[in-house]
Amino acid sequence: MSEAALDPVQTELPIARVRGEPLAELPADLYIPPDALEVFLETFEGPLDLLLYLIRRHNVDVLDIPMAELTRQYLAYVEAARTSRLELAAEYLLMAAMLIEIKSRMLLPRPPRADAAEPEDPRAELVRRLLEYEQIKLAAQTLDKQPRIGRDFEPAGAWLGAAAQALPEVQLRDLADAWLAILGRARLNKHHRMPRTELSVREHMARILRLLQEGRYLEFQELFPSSAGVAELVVCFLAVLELARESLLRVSQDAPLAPIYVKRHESDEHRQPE
Amino acid sequence: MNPTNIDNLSELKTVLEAGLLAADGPQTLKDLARMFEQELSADMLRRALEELRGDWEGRGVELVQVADGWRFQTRAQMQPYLARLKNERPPRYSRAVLETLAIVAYRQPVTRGDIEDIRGVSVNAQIIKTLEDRGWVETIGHKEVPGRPALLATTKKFLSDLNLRNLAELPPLEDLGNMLAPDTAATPGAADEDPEGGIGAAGSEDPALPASAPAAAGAGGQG
Amino acid sequence: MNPTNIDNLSELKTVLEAGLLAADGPQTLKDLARMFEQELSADMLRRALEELRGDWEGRGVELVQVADGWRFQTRAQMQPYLARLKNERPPRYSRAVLETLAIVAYRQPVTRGDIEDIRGVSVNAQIIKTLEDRGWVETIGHKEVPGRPALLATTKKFLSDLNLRNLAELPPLEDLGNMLAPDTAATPGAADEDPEGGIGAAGSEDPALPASAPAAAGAGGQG
Repeated sequence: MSEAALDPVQTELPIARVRGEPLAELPADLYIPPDALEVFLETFEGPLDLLLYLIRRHNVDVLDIPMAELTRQYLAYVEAARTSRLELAAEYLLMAAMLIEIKSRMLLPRPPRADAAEPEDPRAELVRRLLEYEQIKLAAQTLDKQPRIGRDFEPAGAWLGAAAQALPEVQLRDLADAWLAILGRARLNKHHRMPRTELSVREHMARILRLLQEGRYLEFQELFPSSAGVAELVVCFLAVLELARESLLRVSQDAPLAPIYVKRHESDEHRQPE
Repeated sequence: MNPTNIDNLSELKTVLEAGLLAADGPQTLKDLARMFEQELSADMLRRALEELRGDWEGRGVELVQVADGWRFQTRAQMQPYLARLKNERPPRYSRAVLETLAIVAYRQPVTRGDIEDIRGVSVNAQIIKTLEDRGWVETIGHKEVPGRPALLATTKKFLSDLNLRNLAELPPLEDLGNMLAPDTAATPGAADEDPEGGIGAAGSEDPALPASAPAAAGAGGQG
Repeated sequence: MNPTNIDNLSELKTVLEAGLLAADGPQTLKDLARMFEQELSADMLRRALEELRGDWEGRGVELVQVADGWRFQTRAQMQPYLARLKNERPPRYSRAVLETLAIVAYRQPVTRGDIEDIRGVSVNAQIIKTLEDRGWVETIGHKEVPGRPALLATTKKFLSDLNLRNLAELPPLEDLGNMLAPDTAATPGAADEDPEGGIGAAGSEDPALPASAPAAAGAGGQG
């Protein structure tokens, strides 16, 4: 693996030749003013990222990195940053030392290994790290493209309905119990009489009062549901009587056989039926 | 072709539906119009929303218009399921609320005075308000006596919420009377584990009263 | 008749739909089963959910299964509209945050030191905090080495928020073979380095790799 074979010149024409040497190793980026260099360096996530950039930029095989060239380029950036008094993370300097070390080891004959296998390439660890980092770098880009809640889609939901403020449930049983409790107390206290009226009568009483809301007059017949059977008619009639008895209703008839009008018992009786 | 331009009503409804389901709260027509690049008249939006509302009929969620806009919300009928999903024990009404409700149900129409007479204690206005807010009790008139007290009755909603067709389907009083052993009233009730609990607890003004509900195992809202 | 009993599939779907829309996050089959008083098999629920998913086809919202269960979410095509409805912009994450997330996701459990090793730079505590605050990364234990550094892993929420059901659904890691320069294979100069077994085995020696990246070249490692 000759360093020459992997010289960036292979893949990139030299910008110029100085004393016969190709001048491709100094990237154009280096000639930008220091504040631009700062921006440039900030785009890298660290030395590995910068190294990958240099390698990919020159289309070099990661598995056979031209160490001398790579080290030279890398150091050029670090030096440019240093002379521009840019703050450079310590990791960059550490990497510089590592590159120089690898480069020098490349120049030495490799010691044969005990198991007679291929001698260890001094670049192995660096390559491993570069590839691992590149894999993660790409994975991060892919992850960023993965549909993400709040950006690419939203959770869909409905408001909890009015009833959803967890209203207490009431079962018939609860009502019965409550009523029994009242009855029980009433018996205990003795001084209470529970008048018994058919419940259906009570229902009609409420219904009739609703019909007569807002001081409305109705003809007596109108109080009876047209679909009612005999039993219901009787119950309805009882309700009218009960309402009259409780002074909740006013029943009036101008003359015998004239229409009977029903009205709620209210003080403002100035309105007359037609 | 603009991605936020709309060509037809069905597309409009699709976007409105997604927008309303993704939104955090009610959205006004103005909010909703913002989704589209082109100008959509309020009329157009309203028509689409009305259609959408129709599309959701019969589902467990409905599109409703509330004071500050439109939103999807779960229907009341879903509540028992949702309560179990959220794993909340449903709150319970206080004894005062339940007794008041029972009196209104069985003795309607009644005034607050009637309720106080029957219960033997004064009735906190909050108790009646709790029942009115629930839509179970309403004022259907006023009794022509001094002070013209409101006459209270149960509503249709009360019947339907308790799965009744009419009041006659309430447990009959006679049976209840028979079930009441003479000495039950003195027995400390088992069903009274949380006399103060529940929403209407404001009205539990009778903590001193002996709990008199007969055994009635597991009365009410199980978890 | 029990209000939380279900007689047929369409009723079941109605309740599931309402439950999923009312819930705060993804719901597991177990969560959903809790809504019903009767025992519903996971199969039954799954069938209903699959049907429900079908019912929502072609709408702006879809029913999906993610790591912590089922949820309704808007389709990607709705996003341009929704973005105009929403007031806040979703956060964009820096490369440092995304790379840290990728390392935790693909190499979990990892310590902060592991992340620094891979990225080649020190990792700001703020980066990890950003991911923890988002609910994507959590400490699941401590490595038994000096200092007992925290072992970080991704959460279920991370998967759900990225529309994934499990770690195996993460996009596979790039095959290392693809990472070689295109002309390398033909380069005679590279011949003495075996691309299959040599130094390029980075990353593939991790048996815990969740997404089982198409086992990148030669797991032989540098032996």
